[in-house]
Amino acid sequence: MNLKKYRKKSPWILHYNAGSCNGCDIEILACLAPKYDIERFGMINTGNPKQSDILLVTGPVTKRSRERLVEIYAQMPEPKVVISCGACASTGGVFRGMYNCEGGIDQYIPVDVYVCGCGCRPEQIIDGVVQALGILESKTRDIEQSLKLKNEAITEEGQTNRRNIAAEL
Amino acid sequence: MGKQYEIPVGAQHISLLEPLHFKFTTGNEKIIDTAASVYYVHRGIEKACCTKFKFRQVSFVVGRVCGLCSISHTTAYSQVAEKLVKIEIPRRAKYLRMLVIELDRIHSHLLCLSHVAENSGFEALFMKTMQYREAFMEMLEAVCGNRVQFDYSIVGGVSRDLKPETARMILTGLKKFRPQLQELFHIYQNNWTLSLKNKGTGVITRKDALRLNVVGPFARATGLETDVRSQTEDLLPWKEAGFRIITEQTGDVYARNMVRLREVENSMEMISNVIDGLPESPIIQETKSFPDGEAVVRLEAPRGELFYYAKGNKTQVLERLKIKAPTFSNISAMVEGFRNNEYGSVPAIIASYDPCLSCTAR
Amino acid sequence: MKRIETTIGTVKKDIGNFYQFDKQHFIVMNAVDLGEKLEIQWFFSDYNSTGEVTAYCAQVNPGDEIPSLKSIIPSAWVAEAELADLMDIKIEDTARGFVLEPDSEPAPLRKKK
Amino acid sequence: MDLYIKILLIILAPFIGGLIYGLERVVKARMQRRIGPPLLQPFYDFFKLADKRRMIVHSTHAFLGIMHFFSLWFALAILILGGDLILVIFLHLLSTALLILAGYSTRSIFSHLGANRTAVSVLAYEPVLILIAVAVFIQTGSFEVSAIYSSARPLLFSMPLAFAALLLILPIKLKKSPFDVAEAHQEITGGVELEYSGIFYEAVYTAKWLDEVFCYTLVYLFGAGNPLIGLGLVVIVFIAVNALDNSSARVSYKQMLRFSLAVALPVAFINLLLSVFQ
Amino acid sequence: MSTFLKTIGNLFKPPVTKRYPFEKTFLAENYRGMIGFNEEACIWCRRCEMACPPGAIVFSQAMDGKQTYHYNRAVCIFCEECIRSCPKAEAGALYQTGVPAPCALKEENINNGWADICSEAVRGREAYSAEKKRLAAQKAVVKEATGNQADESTAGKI
Repeated sequence: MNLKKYRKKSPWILHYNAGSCNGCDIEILACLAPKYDIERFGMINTGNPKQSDILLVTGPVTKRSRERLVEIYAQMPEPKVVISCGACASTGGVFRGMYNCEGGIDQYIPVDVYVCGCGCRPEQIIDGVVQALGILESKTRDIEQSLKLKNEAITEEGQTNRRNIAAEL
Repeated sequence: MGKQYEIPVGAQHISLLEPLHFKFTTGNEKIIDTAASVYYVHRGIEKACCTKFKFRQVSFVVGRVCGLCSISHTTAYSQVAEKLVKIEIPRRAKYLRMLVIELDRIHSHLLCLSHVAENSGFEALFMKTMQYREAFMEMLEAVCGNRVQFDYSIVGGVSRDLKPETARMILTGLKKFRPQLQELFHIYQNNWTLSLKNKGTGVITRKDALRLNVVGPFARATGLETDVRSQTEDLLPWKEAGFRIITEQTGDVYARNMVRLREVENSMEMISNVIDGLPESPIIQETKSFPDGEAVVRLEAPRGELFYYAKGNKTQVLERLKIKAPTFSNISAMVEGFRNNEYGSVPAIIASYDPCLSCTAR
Repeated sequence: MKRIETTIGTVKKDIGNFYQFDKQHFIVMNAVDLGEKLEIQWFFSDYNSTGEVTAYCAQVNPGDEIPSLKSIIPSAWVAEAELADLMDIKIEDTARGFVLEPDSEPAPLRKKK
Repeated sequence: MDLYIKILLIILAPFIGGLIYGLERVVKARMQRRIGPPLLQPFYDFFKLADKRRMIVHSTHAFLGIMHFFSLWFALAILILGGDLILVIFLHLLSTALLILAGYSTRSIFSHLGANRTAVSVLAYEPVLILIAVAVFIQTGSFEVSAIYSSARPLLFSMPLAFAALLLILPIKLKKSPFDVAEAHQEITGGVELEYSGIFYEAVYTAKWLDEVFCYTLVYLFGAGNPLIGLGLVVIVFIAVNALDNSSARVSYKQMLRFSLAVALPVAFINLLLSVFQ
Repeated sequence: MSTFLKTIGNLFKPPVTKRYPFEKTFLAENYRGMIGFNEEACIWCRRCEMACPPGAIVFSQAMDGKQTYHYNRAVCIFCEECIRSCPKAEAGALYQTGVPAPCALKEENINNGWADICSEAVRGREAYSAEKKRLAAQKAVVKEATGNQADESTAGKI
């Protein structure tokens, strides 16, 4: 049977803050709140990369948080999509070109949906997630790697060992 | 279970809004030692503010230092810049700044309270508090045009005027919120399981608060009467708006919740006073001069004392801008506060500190 | 803001005499690059109703070591560690790497010659 | 005939459990003034997890998880078929023990903590269950569950205290606030199930559903003999447990242990004495 | 305990959730949304570009002096400083649409593509100004030449 159509029915989200100003983070919290209750779409905010399908990243990648970002991305099992919430996560926004910022998370991991706005409204986040679900359905289960990944994922008898997959940058 | 565990919390953890990293050494889930690393969010805003941006633009950049106290940052910067360019802003602008600061304080405190509730495992209370908070987000959006990044105070005044229908909306919203606030009071005070989690955990005594220079609700919960709003009459007329210092005695999580709830109450009074006594005057004072000399400004952000130091050199670009965020002063006390607590109550304690690391790291 | 000029030789003694932990509140430590010299500033405010800000200022050369105030003010270590990284100044028993990563630009807040 | 129904029940147990779980999520959402997920949400999750890429920590870990599921199912089967109550309780204990082993078999610190806490919660509710079982034995004269099914007078009336004791430990078994220390999401991010992912997480996830069925069957036992009373009990307990879940914070595991040993255990014990001396 | 009863009571109250994608939510009438641009009213003074803190507005310039306006909604921080600085704001050169910005997909290449646009714009402008300088210099030379001829001609008359 075709299981693909169930992907968009239970997207479990993981939220990582790569050095944002909390503006978008509290909006993500507000999405969980009763007014915009994203559990309607079957979303759970799992704090656990290994069980989540959608990675919501906020903030321009600061130099100290980038390894964690790549690690978390590597720990998530495919199929997975990445949503960058807010101007600074998408392009660096007002922090573009500051000395400790990398200017957008898509310098490190492939981003599927860019949510604009500073800080992005919950409506915008929901729109972005809805678009991401369409992408999630069309994804395959091949390993996606972050853009600046140094060492390859080791594959031994068909199982992928991701212990040392994250890039040391 | 006698052996000691090294429990890392962060950088990504479900009970954390922002990347900070704690390493707890625990035996039987009782915390023996704590190590913290907080500078995950360092972006280099100070540098950019004195090289890249003109002094008019900086007020929008410092707003992005922190999304929760963005209005406090923009206001503090605008005040320090006004001191440097030596202008006096109109009264109406002062009142409008106060209005937005207090609205922001309410939404920030409610967020913190809901976060405490969720981290102590009380999901329903988290939902309830967030639900009540949405009303204030709508007010802020109606006043400033955006939900979290307000960009309301600019150098010389405020960016937009308060429409009468918006004022009416705020007043009706406050009237609607009062019984809900009483309900929250009731739950946070009387819920037995919540008190098991919150009473007597994360205690900081008044002496420690003085020794470690703690600021904000964190300090006021220990009975230390420190509130910059009572000391900076010259910048914003807090006393006219009916501000009063709120303190609790036992410096635990419960006391912090109570301080926040009662400050929300006080802020509601202040907002209604401000809207009633809103003077008629232009809202912005234009200027052509450039910043010169040096000045400091202290402002009470939702989390405590915010400190700005600026130095100008008669050009568009500032010479030096120093931002001291409230959490910056609390870090050493935060590490102290965990000692001899259950690991189970750590998330609640972290949330009750209401840490704002993007302020701290800039 | 009340400025009190001092030197790094005497700053520890001055602040030791001035600061009582239940009367003054240590705000933050700051440094300004004046070109060839640096100005280090320690900001204090009173707990009383006026809350006046006092700034102890000392001019130093980039090379020399600044005494640490941890013995007087326990919570000063955060400011000192941050400043040591951002301004690239030597502070007594303060390690580097509190703020910056190894590969990020050193001494960002210093003026580039 | 009756046997067929029972076998059908056993086969459908995961499905029923999933329905209960979904209903629970809807009820929880409604208690928080939210709309909440659709009723079939757990099954959507199930199929989605089946579709994920397989990642395991090590094979033993995954195997223990699956064993946990099947042993739990077996315990449920015996319970429904009317087997030995003590055997049921110990099978349930075994399945939990397998989960605890799985927790200890990984390197993750949170998984270890979760295993610790699960062990503590077992310590909290098992004695009460056993005391109840003994009391049932004294009442009905045998450890067979079928005896309860066939007993004319529901246990609820013959020993209400036992029912009270069961109510007190039910939140611990169902991992509900205030006693959800075993998978405290904000503290140890799910505890034992932390390291599972994809298809292997299904075992733990569906085992939760089975746990629901198991617990509510225990509740049903107290009304057995008269199905109406039994179902009524189940509904009331369901609502009560969820309301408690949504009106209380999580207590620390030491407080939980103290509570169950100081309140639930005495209640069960008094009930035992009463049933001995009447 | 009262919380317990209230929780059960909530079962029978309607949820407060707004079914967002199918139901409208609160949007302030003066919400700070995307920035609109009207080419007719613009006087190409580039004040907005200078005022914009993140640099979300860039004018690129072709060789014939024709400027084109680029706006990146993912860089914009919606502070309205450009509108405040625009001399033709009343005429509607820059205006506030009040619409929240829609999401961008991978295809748009909104981050690195924008960097390209910016560098392209800078290069174009430099080239244009250099060209203008060259023309000006040429004109000056020509003018000088013509001026000399004029002198000679007058000299010739006398």
